[in-house]
Amino acid sequence: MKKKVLILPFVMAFLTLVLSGCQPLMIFDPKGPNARTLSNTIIMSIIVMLVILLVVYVLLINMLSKYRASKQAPDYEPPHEEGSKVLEVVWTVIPILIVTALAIVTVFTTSKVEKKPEGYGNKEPLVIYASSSNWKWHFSYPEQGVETVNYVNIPTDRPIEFRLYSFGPITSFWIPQLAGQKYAMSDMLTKIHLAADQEGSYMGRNSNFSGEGFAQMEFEAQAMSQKDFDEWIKDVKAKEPKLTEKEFDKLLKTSFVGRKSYSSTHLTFRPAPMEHGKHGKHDMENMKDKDMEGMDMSH
Amino acid sequence: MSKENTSAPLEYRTHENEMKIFGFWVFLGAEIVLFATLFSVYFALADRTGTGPTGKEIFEMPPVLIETFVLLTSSFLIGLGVHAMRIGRKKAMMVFYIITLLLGLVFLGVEINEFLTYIHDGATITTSAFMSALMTLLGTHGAHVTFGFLWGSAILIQIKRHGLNAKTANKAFIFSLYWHFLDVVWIFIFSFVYLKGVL
Amino acid sequence: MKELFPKEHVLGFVGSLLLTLAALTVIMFKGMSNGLAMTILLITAAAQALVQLILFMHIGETDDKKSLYVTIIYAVVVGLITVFGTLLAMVWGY
Amino acid sequence: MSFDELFAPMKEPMILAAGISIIVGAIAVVAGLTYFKKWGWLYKNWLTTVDHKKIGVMYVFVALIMLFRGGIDALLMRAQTAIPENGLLNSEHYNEIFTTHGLIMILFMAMPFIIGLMNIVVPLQIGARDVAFPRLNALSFWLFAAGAGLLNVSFVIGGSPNAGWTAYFPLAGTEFNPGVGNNYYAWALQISGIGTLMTGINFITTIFKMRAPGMKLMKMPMFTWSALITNVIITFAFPVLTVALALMTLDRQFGTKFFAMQDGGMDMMWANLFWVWGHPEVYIVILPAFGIYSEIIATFARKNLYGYKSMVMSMVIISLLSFMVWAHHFYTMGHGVMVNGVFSTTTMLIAVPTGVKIFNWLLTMRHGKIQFTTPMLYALAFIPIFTIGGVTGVMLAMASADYQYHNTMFLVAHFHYVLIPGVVFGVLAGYHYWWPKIFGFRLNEKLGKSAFWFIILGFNIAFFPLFILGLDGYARRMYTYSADTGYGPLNMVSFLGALMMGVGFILLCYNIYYSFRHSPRETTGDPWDARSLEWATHSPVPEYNFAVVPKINQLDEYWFAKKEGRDITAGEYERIHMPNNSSAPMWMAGVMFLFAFFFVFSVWAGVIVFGLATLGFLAYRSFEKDDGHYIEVAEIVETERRLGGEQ
Ligand code: HEA
Ligand code: HEA
Ligand code: CUA
Ligand SMILES: [Cu+2]
Repeated sequence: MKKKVLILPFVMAFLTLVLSGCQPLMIFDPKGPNARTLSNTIIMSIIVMLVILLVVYVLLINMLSKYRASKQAPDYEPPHEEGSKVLEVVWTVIPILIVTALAIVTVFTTSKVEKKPEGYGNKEPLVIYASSSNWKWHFSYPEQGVETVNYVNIPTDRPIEFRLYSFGPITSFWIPQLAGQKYAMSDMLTKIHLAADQEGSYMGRNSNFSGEGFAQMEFEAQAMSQKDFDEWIKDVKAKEPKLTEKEFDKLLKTSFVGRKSYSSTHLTFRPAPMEHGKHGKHDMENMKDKDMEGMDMSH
Repeated sequence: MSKENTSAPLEYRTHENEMKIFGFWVFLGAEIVLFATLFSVYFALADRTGTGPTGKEIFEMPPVLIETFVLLTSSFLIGLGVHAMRIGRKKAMMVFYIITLLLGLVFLGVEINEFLTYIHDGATITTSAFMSALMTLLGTHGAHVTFGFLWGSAILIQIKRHGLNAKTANKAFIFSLYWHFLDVVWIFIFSFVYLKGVL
Repeated sequence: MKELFPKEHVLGFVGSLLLTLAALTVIMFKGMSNGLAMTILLITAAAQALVQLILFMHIGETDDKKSLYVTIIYAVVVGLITVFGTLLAMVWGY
Repeated sequence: MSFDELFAPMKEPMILAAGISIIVGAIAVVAGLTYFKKWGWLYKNWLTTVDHKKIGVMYVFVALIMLFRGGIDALLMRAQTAIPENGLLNSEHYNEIFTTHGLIMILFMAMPFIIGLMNIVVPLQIGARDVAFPRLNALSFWLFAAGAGLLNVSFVIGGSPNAGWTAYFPLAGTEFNPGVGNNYYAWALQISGIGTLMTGINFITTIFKMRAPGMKLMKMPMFTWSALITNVIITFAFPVLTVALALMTLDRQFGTKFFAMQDGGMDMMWANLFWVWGHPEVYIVILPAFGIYSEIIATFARKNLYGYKSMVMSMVIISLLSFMVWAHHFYTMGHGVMVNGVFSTTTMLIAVPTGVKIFNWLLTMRHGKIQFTTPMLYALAFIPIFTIGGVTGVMLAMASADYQYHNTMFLVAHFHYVLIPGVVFGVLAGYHYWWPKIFGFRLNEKLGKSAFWFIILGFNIAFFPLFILGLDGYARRMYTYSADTGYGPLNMVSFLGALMMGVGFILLCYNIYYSFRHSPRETTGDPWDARSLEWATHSPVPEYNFAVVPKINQLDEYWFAKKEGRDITAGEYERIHMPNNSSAPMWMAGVMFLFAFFFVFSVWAGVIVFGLATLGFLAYRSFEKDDGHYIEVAEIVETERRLGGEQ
């Protein structure tokens, strides 16, 4: 009976793979260098964990099949065993080694995905500001002077640097097939580095719960050739309206707006917060002079 | 539990007494973490003054020094009170405790005055993250002192009524631990809020 | 225990006054480096706490002293982890 | 807030139904008590008791009710997500439900269940007459009950919290959450948290100061050790929660700027404080379960616990490490590589002491004589399943990889894989194991085992698919998803698994009724032929626990005494001092409940009145004279004769 339980997880794993339609899972289907690093890290760690599980399972099966009462003589008296120094050292030291190895891998891969992806020569990354408000994403391209809502287009042969912040609750910017997620917060800027090496349309979403419309807070990330990208920019600049402060405030207030494009960004009249470390003081910098005077009087 | 250890000071006389003192020490351990958390918040928010004043602008040392010496002295006096209790001097003990509590009131008076000054200058608990953290930290300490005043008074009444016995002495001793602890917290506020703030 | 003169307490009181004065030096001498000032404050504050703990609160006077020391040290360690961990995670670590 | 708004939740049919069923249930209970004239009995024997065993039973009773309350939430969530674009629950309901589910399961199910078992068992295991502060213990219980009551009231009056059990700001701030839901959150947790803190202090003192003569620390049973360590973590972690909740209240109700989006506020500070408490909290609930497993595995392998010293050491290390890892809950907040690396490493290090425990349990069984009783089955199922939860935790601990798991169903699967086989199986094992100690008869083994199989199979079917879904990019806390994501089939499987668990829990309850009717009464006091001291006294346990407090020479003294034919409870009877019952804890908690209730709605008059009343209770306690009472020798003789069945 007991052994059935032990194979259960594997049966489940098999079944679920079949049921999920045999497509590769999104995390294991990376379309860019950073997501690939993470995918490899994850696969490596799964293998390590399977080995650990195997050890535990083999030991358990062994104990349960050998030492069950029904297999023992009725007058068998189990011995008194204090423990074993040797064994204890073994099962302390080996996990410490495994953990050390995993820690090194962690530091290495973390620093890798927190940097500009390699392999793009010294091409400057394309900077895109991604900001969230209930319940949508705004993408501002300062270099190109365009802004979109709920979709983002990126060129494939250039590294991208997303700069994230939020006009409300903490959200998390996530395009699983291109890079891991990062929080967008109201008082500081965070960054994601990524690059797409295949053209295609990828699911992006907010993964950090942000209230009623959270489930719908998805966007499309479309990777396209530099040529198509430039064309698209040209199109937007020519055909779409400018983003005025009034229009932007209206956007912030509306819960769901679908896709939008504008030929200017909100960064000009609503600048992004500072990077961390400088934040908290930005209120001071934004302060009007008369506030300053008022403060001096407070002594 | 009824067995008495007659060689120990009155406040340790019964097993129950011992456990109460022990438990109170553990409680003080919890209080250490509580104040450490408030300090963490204060430190992280200390320079996030928004449009409000900074610490340097509002801290004034003279009242803070008064508060410090008042508390240090009261902590000393309650120590003398415990000493008096241990040599069986009920009267002296009560006098020391009463002065201690009065000094607690003086401390509170100065602190309330300080708060009123801040508010008068337009810096309230809602002005900025810094002001919120400052006033919450000071307020929590002040609330402890206030509670201590009420508690200490209740104990004095009991000693007046029933004299010094294993029960009342135990309470008075535990109260002294509490009072010393508040002094320690104040030293940290004095050093890392005020002195550091005006550096 | 039975002596009339509370030596420990008087000693502790004098000590705490001196330590307060020592702490005040950080604002009396302008131009002291921030690091030095913080070091002085840390040392004087910790010493003050020890004065109260040992001379006033008599933490070591019973057979429970080992458990009591462990409790207080544990609390202080957790407190320090909270303070410095919070600073690390919220202010310094970016 | 208008009357209409106040009862706005009642307009929803589902909630109205829940509200009505709560009221009907309450009326039924009241009517039943009146009809059978049980009010006096209830008041005298239970509501005013300071007896640790009865308080423990009340804790477990409430915890079981909460398990059902949280479980129904869980089934609703699983039903809603079983098919894409389902309309069973709308977004707001789903959000409220996962929030209350998480809160109830962790704080009002897992916590009281373990504290209840600790109450029942720890004093018995160390040979004490009660806990150090019996009155305080009763107050702890009633404060917990008041907190649980407050959270459940929110469902009917005013609206429940809906920002997740983590309640991150600014989402949980007044700007995005103007209702009273999160005020309830702050106060329900505050009140019960204070009760928990007092439990921590109480049990540390009990274990340090009330052990039977000769029981050195290293001769304590493993469950008592785990209780000691847990209470140390409680005592030093809960003050952080107290502060965090106070700041939440200040921000929400007094306009301070701690977590605000302007004036220098720092939204991340809430997340930071929450997890400074929250991570230790998960070890608070798991360590006692580890202790329970240690007792049960040793008992039913019929061998002493392997590597006792390293078991103790590993718990001490876990307790320290548990305070150093909290930032692993927000690796994605933009920290530098250094910070994430440090917290990754400390987090993964916890795998080492935990592994030591796993291997010690395995080796305990070697050369043993394993009996497959119901409690043992839970313990045996725990090892392989919890290890899955543990190693996936280590996967999450790798900061870089966590960028992909964070906020997904993979994480949800991880924590259910540690919480359910770890904590829930643990308390269920303990519940089956110690049931005869308290009630004097065993639960039916056959029913117990079939419930076990439903629960364990259902559990894996319900939660394994979530790992896969998480790796497929399915974010947590989404009330629905579209069909073309392909998440449908696995979610349906998961729902079926959850239903299966539900069947298991129904069997578990039926077992109480069945065994009460049919189980043979127990006379030996030691139905499992076990090892530790709680089995040395009668079942049910007399008020004073032990007529004669045994002397302890070694670990498992009772076991060796049995083998050597010594009776460690023999000796001269002396009169026993016991604390008196008191109704003050219950009333005081009631007053604090009202205080908090009025605070939630910012009704200051009520706050002041009941705040002062709370202080009044403290003053009353300070001036009260209550020296307890003595149980005379004659009464002890009589009780022992009755319980001992004329031996
Ligand atoms: C009882 C509860 C419990 C327990 C015991 C654990 C145990 C662990 N948890 Fe878990 N965790 C939770 C409850 C728990 N967790 C909850 C509730 C959340 C989410 C809350 C929320 O967001 O809502 C969470 C979230 C969580 C996260 C955050 C993820 C995220 O938000 O993105 C992380 C990351 O590091 C983590 C890691 C771990 C680790 C490393 C352990 C380790 O302690 C596990 C150790 C055990 C083993 C590893 C198995 C046995 C060991 C061996 C056989 C030895 C050999 C093994 C190795 C060398 C690897 N947990
Ligand atoms: C100890 C803690 C604990 C326990 C035991 C459980 C138990 C269960 N949990 Fe829970 N869960 C959490 C702690 C826990 N959970 C936490 C902390 C969260 C995070 C909350 C947040 O995001 O803020 C969470 C979130 C969470 C989610 C995520 C929601 C989301 O992010 O979208 C889901 C989804 O399925 C879920 C499911 C379940 C299920 C099916 C069970 C089952 O095991 C329940 C089994 C119980 C029963 C089935 C009830 C008993 C029987 C009856 C009621 C009789 C009636 C039965 C029938 C009619 C069949 N839980
Ligand atoms: Cu958010 Cu700094
Ligand atoms: Cu954690």
